[in-house]
Amino acid sequence: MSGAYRHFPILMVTIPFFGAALLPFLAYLRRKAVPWASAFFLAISGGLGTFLVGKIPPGGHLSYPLGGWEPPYGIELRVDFSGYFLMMAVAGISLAAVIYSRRYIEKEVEGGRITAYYVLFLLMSASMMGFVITGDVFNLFVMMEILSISSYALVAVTGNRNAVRAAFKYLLMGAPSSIMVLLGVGLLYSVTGTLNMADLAARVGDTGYREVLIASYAILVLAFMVKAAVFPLHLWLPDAHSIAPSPISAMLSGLVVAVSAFAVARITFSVFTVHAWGLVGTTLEALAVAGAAAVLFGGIMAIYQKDFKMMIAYSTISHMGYVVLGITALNPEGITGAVYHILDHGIAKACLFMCAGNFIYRKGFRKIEQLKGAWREMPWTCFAFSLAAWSIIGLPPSAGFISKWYLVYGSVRAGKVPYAVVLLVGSILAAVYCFRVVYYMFFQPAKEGDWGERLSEAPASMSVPTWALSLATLFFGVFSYLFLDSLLKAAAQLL
Amino acid sequence: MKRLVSLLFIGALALLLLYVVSKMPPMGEPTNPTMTHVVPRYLEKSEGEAHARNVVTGVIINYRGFDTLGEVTVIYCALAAVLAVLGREKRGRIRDYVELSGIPSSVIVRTMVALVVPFIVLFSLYVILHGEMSPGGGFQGGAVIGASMIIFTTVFGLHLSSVKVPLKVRAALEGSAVITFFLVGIAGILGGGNFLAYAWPRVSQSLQPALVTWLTVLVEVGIGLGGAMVFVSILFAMVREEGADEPLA
Amino acid sequence: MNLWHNFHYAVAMVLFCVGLYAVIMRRNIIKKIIGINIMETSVFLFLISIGYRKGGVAPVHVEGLDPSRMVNPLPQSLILTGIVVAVSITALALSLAILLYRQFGTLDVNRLFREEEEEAG
Amino acid sequence: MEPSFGALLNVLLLSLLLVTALLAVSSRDLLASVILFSAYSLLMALMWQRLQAPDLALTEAAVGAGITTVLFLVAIFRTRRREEE
Repeated sequence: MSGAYRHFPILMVTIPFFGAALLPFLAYLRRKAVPWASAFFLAISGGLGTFLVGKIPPGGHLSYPLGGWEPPYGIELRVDFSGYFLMMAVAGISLAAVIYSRRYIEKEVEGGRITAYYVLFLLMSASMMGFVITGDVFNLFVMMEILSISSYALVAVTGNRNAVRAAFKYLLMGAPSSIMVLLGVGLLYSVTGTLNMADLAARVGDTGYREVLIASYAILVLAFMVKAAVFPLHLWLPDAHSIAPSPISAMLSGLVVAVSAFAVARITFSVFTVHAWGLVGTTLEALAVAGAAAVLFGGIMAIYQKDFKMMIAYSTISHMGYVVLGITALNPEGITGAVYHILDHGIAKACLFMCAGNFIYRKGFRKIEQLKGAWREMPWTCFAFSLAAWSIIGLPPSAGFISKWYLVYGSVRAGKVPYAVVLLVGSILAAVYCFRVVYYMFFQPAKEGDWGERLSEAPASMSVPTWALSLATLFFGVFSYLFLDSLLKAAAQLL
Repeated sequence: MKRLVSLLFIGALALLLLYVVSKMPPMGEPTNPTMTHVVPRYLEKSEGEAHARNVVTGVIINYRGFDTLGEVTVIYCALAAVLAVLGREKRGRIRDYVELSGIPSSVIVRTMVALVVPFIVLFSLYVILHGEMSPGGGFQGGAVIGASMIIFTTVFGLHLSSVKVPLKVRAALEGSAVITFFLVGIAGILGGGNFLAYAWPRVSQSLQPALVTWLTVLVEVGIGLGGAMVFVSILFAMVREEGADEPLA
Repeated sequence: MNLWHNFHYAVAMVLFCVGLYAVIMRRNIIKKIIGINIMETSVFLFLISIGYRKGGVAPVHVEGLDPSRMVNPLPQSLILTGIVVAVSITALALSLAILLYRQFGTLDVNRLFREEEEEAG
Repeated sequence: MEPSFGALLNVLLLSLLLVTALLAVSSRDLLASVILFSAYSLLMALMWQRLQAPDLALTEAAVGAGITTVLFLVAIFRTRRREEE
């Protein structure tokens, strides 16, 4: 393959890294410019991505050997359509969140730390892009570490004591799981002698060391389950996601856990291919059970929450269960559903957290009861919230409907009807916790002194990203046919 | 009860891991998959392809350069993280536990450290620049520089060492590793190859060995300086006392 | 059996579990961070042992040395990255510990989280 | 593996590693644990040198035994030295 565009994936990852290294200089010259510069670097990254539209063959992939060393000797980027799709999702949502950050962070974070905030933000988004397209298991670990360290610090960036505690809890579960990823990679390496995913896929089938392969798969899946907060290992998530500043909650809940779930898919389909599933069947079944439990547990816990950011955080646990169930269905429909769900859940969840951020920014409210009658003062935020909630529940014509449709279809086709039922029950739970909030916003009288008649929306730099994301949930629902075909082909390629 | 369950879990995990270990290929055999698949090429050709006699440096900087770009980004990220959590020290109002303890370090220690630190820095420069031929390299040398600054700080206090290595110098050099690496990578694209290609296809064959060597040295120096400054800044941020503008007790 | 032959690996795994014990069971935050470090170095030891070969020499070319006698350089270069990651995580974790102590006056997780329950209830 | 001086030295180093790790984890005095951890790192560096990884031995001696230990010491001086009951 030739043409300048083949360099674009690596530039999408490294330009924000470079930008992050330049931000301190910019802060020295002109502090006000830092937020705009960060948005600029992410916009370049996303802009380069749009040039790749139609360049990635739906059933194939774009392979980019770094430094010109052909795999397996060097590191390879392996951009298939689902990886590209997620990379664009990361770029888009990050851009929205960084624009949203400017006003919000001014208020919550002490002045001297704002530059560090944007540096970490850029590193976090760029490492996620690298994470989904890399074709090398050790590089996956390195990208995951940049992602993890920046996430731990961003949770604590406000310096609020609960935030610091939540960040420490996150680190205490995250760091051992990172080490387990390294251990799993080491076990894989010891019996195959390679780190490249495609090469691994060719070699895991015929090595004689069954026990080592099973152990490495189990360890890797367990480690990524911690990062993706799948049910029994979710303990860090509710605190970290609800206490972090809202744009960071949007990134963490919408993207960070979701790309970790995608890593499970990479390990399952790109490393342990269909030939090795016989070996790891037990782990996959255990993963599916954990996913189903997560759907129900997250949904039920979300209903009982009083704090609305906490409610949205528990909803994330439930939706990571959806993604896991899509992956463990092991058919193209399930994988397509999982990838599409990562996208639309990311958009809708980011939008919900931004709406929550709007309420916090204007009023300082965190309790669901305080939202009674909110529509009179902040109607646009309330409408955006309802649109995003519509997609979270999975009602047509939103994007959530499309992905849930594929997830249920995938489960049924795989002969796992109980899981399909669990998915539907999860949607009912989502309807309960979302409609409660929407009902409070629009149909309950405001408590005395909480909400007045005067319109006081959040500033434009916060409302516009919120609305852009809420409209995107509709866009990806109505125009889903543009992507689904390629995604199905890419998924079929993996099997 | 909870303790018992945790202990049982750890014990079971240990037994499982030991079982897996017993099933692994025996350590050190030349016929293991790790010895026969990718590695022979590194061992045989790195001198000709990566122009580094130290194969580890060849792999780090050349074959797996993107991992190292990730590595320097990790350490830069760690600095940003520490600063986001603790904040940067401010000029002229820093104090630390050495001054607070009120016990000055002994004359012998002070003299020794003052004598030794320049030599450590010299040694670390050697480590950085000779990374391609002997064990060592940018990051190792950077760590040694960082360690020497740390010794200096623990003995002479934060104030003096922040005079020796002022904030402005550090702030300018902290990102140097990431910046150098990125620019070298872009140069690879401009030179007609892929990102992070050192032997540019557009340069004549005869010049390529020198080019690779010089680019390797450039990257190593960038990593060394960046790494050292990041370590020093992390230490300073952690040593700094909150509310240090009050008068000394 | 291979376990006797692979005693380097076995010790690395035992160290991994010692580290995990510290992370899970010790109540003090600094102890937990030491545990994380022990886990990390044990995995590094494991990987380097994988790269060792009998009678091997360090992978540096010198005159008259047969390259096939060298140990595997790949795990070594991976671990160099790993060490950087380890020190980065440690620095961040210790900064958080300092901040936690400043705000709560304790480094004991039981106290930290008991207080959390009181605040919630 | 035939018993040889090298193998015995490796066994000795590995058992010392286990001992220092266990002591570092079990000691109630945090300063003692950090110093033991530093010793553990140095032993680890020696072990890696035995396994023919001089680059890593150098790095571990500088980073693991040097910088990490100092960071731990700073954290202890900024907080408290003994574990709470």
